Amino acid sequence: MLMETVFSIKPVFAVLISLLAIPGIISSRTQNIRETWTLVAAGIKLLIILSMLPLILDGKVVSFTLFQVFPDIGISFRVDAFGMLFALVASSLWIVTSIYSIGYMRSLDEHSQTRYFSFFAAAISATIGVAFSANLLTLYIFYEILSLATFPLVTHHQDKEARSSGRKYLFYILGGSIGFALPAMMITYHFTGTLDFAPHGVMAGHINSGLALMISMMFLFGFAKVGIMPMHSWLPAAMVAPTPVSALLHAVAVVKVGAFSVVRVFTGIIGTSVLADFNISTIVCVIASFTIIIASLIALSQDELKRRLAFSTIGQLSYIVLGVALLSKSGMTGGMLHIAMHAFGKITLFFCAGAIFCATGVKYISQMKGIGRRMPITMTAFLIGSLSVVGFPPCGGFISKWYLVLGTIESGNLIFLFVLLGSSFLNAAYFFPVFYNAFFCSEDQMLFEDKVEEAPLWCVVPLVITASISILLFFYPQPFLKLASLAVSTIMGG
Amino acid sequence: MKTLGQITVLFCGGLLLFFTSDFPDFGDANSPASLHLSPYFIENTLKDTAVPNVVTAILADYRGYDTMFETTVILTAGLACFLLLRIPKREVKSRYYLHEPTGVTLRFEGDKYPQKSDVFKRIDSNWVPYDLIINFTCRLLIHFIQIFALYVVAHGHYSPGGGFQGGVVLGASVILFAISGNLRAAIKRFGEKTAALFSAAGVFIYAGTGALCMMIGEHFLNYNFLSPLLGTDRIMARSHGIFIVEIGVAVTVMAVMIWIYYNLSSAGKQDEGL
Amino acid sequence: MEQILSFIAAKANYWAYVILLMVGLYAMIVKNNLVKKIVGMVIFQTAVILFYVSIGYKTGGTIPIIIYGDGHNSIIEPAAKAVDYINPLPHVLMLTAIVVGVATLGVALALAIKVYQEYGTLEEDEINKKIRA
Amino acid sequence: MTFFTTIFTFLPDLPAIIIITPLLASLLAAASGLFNRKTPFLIAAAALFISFISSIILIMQVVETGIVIEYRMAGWAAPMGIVYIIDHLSALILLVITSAAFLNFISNRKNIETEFRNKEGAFNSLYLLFTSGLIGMTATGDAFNLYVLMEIASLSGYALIGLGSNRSPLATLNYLFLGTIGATFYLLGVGYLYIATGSLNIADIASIIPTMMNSSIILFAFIICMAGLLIKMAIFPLHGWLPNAYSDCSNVSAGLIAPLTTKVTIYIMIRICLTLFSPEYTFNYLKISEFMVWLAIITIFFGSLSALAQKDYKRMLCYIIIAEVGYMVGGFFLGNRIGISGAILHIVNDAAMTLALFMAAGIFLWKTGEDSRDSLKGMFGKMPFTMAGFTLAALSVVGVPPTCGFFSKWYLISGGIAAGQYMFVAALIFSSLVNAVLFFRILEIAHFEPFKEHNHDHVYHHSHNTLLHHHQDHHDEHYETTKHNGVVKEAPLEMLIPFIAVSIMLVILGLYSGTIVANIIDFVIPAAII
Repeated sequence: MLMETVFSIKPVFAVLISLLAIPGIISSRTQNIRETWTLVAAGIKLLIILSMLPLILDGKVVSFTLFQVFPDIGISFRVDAFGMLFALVASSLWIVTSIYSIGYMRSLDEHSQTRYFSFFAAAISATIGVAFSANLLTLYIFYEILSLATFPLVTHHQDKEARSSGRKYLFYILGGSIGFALPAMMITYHFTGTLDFAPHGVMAGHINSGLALMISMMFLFGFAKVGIMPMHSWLPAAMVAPTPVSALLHAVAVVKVGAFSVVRVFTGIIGTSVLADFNISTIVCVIASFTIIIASLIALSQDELKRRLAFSTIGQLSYIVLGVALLSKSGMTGGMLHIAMHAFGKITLFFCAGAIFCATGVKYISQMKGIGRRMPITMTAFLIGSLSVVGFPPCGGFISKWYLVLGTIESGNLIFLFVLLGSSFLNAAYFFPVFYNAFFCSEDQMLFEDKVEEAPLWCVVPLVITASISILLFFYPQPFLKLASLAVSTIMGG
Repeated sequence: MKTLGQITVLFCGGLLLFFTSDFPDFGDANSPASLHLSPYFIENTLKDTAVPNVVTAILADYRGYDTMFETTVILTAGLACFLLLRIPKREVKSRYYLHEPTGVTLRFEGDKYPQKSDVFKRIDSNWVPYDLIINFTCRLLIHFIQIFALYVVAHGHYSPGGGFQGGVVLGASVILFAISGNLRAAIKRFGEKTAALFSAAGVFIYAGTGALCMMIGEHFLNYNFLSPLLGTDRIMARSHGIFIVEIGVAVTVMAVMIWIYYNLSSAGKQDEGL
Repeated sequence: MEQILSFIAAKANYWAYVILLMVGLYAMIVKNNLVKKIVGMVIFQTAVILFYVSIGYKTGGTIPIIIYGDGHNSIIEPAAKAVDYINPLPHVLMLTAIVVGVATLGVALALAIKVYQEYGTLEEDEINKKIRA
Repeated sequence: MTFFTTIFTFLPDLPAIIIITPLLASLLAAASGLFNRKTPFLIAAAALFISFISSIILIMQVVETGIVIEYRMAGWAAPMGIVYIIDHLSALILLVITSAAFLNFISNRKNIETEFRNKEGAFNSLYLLFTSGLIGMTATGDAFNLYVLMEIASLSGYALIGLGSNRSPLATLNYLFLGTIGATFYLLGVGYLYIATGSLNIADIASIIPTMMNSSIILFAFIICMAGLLIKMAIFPLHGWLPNAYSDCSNVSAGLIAPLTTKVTIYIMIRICLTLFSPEYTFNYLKISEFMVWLAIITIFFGSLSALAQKDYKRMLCYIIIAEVGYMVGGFFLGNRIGISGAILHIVNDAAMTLALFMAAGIFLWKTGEDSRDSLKGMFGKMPFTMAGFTLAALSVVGVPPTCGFFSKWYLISGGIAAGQYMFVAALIFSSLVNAVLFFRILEIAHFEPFKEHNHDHVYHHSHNTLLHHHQDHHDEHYETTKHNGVVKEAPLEMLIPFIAVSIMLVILGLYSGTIVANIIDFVIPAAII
């Protein structure tokens, strides 16, 4: 199937627009001007991306080469359905998170806000860069920029805890990418002579089974942002960051970039046929399933809300990997859709955690007794978010999970069906105590004084928006579903 | 360290000796070195440059560019010694003065010392009475040494000699003066600033001549193009060009030798010294 | 035996330079006193100068100053023959190398004076002791 | 681009101008320094700028026309006289040398004035002589002329680094011993080539060598030349002089010498292996590639591990330099096109990175008066632009895209894989990870630790030569901290702008590395090498 390619500089602008905003952010004299820069850049970015959406839905591809850094590889951009799906999620959530950040940072009166917003902008640029990469090199470059741009965000508090977490963060992320992903990329280049993403991969016929397995594993663990065990422990550590950072970066941008990269490499470089022929997919499925189950079990035992969410994220990310590694159409659709659905659900949860912390200063679930009565909007949104993550109708999460389940059946590996169902049950189990504490505890057990009420408006509005989108996506999953199935049909054919 | 040194030396020496077996014999007129470039020089130097001394011609013309940097190396050494050692205007803790009418030596502390005086004469702290014979002989010799040096510079075209040799002899004459008398007397006659200026000026004469050739004509140091200035034919212009740069070399070498001697002998203080 | 001797005689210049070179190198590695090391360095450089100058020699050649000429009427003079004169090029090169050697010696001595001002000694082991102390 | 061609037809003497300008200016600087303290700086800066512009025009000219420029010194043709050869490779290295020397110089005006009070003339003069020595080494087409210029660069280098902390004279003296052995070995090698071929011109010798491939004289000339160069480029185990010599000296000198000396020596090695001895001789006939790559691997491991053990910032940089030497030597001796491209590209990139790191060291010293790593505490808040530039340089050394370090490493690793030298690949990756740890430790201190009040009694740090102790009355002109009472702000613009320029160059070099390789480096490597 030959796709029509449109040459346009739009993807470059989509990537660069928030970088261009950084000088504005730094030079702003007042907070309001600075925040205006952030929001304007976010808006323009979303508009640029939306303007490319019709083209992509028509089955076309937008492409542009910026620099020719090697004789046969350049820093080039290519927007296809899968990239579009991810970019759409990231850029729309960026606006919401920007609004939320403003409220959160102002109400807690955090220091170094200018630095915060600058690196925030750099991070989203890198995320879109990953989404629009035309080849593995470009993807890797933006992946690394993202790792570094998020470091000051993760360690925003600059205290001892932030320091050790920051170390862990960089150790896993940079160590993984330099130690595993980079060599894997070079070996790939050596054997295939290209790094461009192709619909069916580039490796078929160039490589033997042992090497293919080794490269696949190096990519899977090298892109440590996807949090496959045992490369996961940076994620809970990184929860020391301010909540909006955790929300955008660790529920949306960073971890999804990891998942996106793994999926892109598996489909675009290694190729489904290689994965199937050498039985690599089964191994990947097993690793992913293992991560899903273990992460869910660990999440059960966490008392700090953000840590529990972090382990939940680790598990959910592996759904994406699992879905793709099942190598069935529905599974892959489900995996890709899950990027979007989980993003909206999980960001709601993080926003809620942040709102609770903003309003009460409480971090632990055991201390949240009766909070639902004081902060009803927040906790309702929390409910919706968790339902979406667990995969209950009428939330977006149900759709992706439905496709995943279909995928396991299609592929005939029923054991993974049980993994999915079992983990969903575990998901429900670790979210349930939160509501129970929040809504059903008796008045005398409450640990709060009377004055506790909803967080500031800047915080509440975004979480209401994301929660409603989560529900909306159940009824109208169209753009994402369309994009995912378009992407899958290019990969799987037909 | 000793065994390490012995091993290294034996190994290197053995290796070097081993490889000499293929080398041309001593005095072999048919070795490649004597057959490739050198016949050209011997046979054509006179035609090309009108200088009978082939070494001088190669030095200052064919490989004149090398020699310019060779002169610069000397200048570099002078500057390096100055930069490393020179301590300007250090407060001297004590000075010794000889009261000439009585022959009594006095030691002055701090800055209380006789300024300009006819009876007091400053002497070094490790001063020994001058030996009249040495003093007299040196004074006598220095003139002849200097005249000989100028001869060596001027006759580089026709006999062994040239800028380096002449310059060194010139420098040696001043150094001899400093050794036979004292450092301060030498510095009074040939000051440090003079030495610095001369050493830069010598290279400047060389490189400036080259740059002049480049501006008038085509190539750096191509003396042919000096012929309109010198009023001679192009071949003779080369001969004269060589002489000009030889003078530059002599000036630099002389000045730097003296300058280095000043700095080394007094450890940079240029107050007391050999 | 005679063969060996004649062989050595034919290569005597190389033997001489290698021995000198090694003497210099040995002094630079082994000697404890910095000035002795500097002297070793000078011997080391001089050995190379000897090597160069010796390869310019031709049996039966004289110094490379063309005998009959003063340059003004070169046309009527017989052309100089390469065999009659020794190879001038190594001499030119070694003028440069000598100068470089002198310059290096000057800088080395200046540095040695600085070292002496700093540590009050030129013996390497004593300096090391002072550094460690 | 015909503009440059036009300029060139007006200035056919550019290959001479690029080196003569610093030489003449060094004389003027030395002389004017006797009378005035400010003029030497202006003269030197102007001369370096002219050289810099000339090198830009030259590289444009070479890339534009593709013709190798041959310039006859004194008007004599190749084997008789000395010629200068400006081809793609030398033009590239010339640009690196002149730009690095120029930027480092203009950013250090204040440092020179404080550290070399009353000797500005001599210092600036030696700085220019060092630069012209390197320029000459790069451009010359004559094996013996190379030796002379190498000695100019070395001697002025000894003088420049001999002034520093109280340990530097001894370190420099040891450097001088080893440097002299290296240079003398090289001279001996040239002598061997001369008795084998009778010529001194590189191109001429190169045309004779194929007729006598089996000669043991040629073999030994190669060995001894390489031995000399390896000493001078500080490869393991001949590296001992480098850390002491570079870390104890003043920052101005370190900023000039550390980025350039080893790189130019490696360039000479490449020149000798590729141009003088043919690639056929170096790679096919001698079969030393394997040995050299292993030497490089050991150097990389050794340099990285030693860097890890250092507490002092500049010493750490010195060991990183040693490891980087391993990159380039190893990359070159991989013997394939990609590896050699990587080695040459890394010469450019590494010069830029090292320059940036040493310039940063200069700025930190100027602002805080201290040399230790602890002086960086809280610097991200105080000097955000400097730290941004420093971070870029650090990332480049680690090899994080899109900075230039990544791209040259990419070539080196690809070359290693193509040559089957997996140990070399492993060494490169290991060294990247170690560098990441090293620089992360520093950045962590700057990011996390609170800003430290600097102790002004000790602001007057040790690296000052005795000269300065006699000018206590000028104390107020020393490091700014004495005036500002502990309030450190962003560096003065004249330091900051060149530094930021270099840091941005790191990214630009990275993004345009494809262009550099396609337009310049591809022409350097003989077609015989695949």
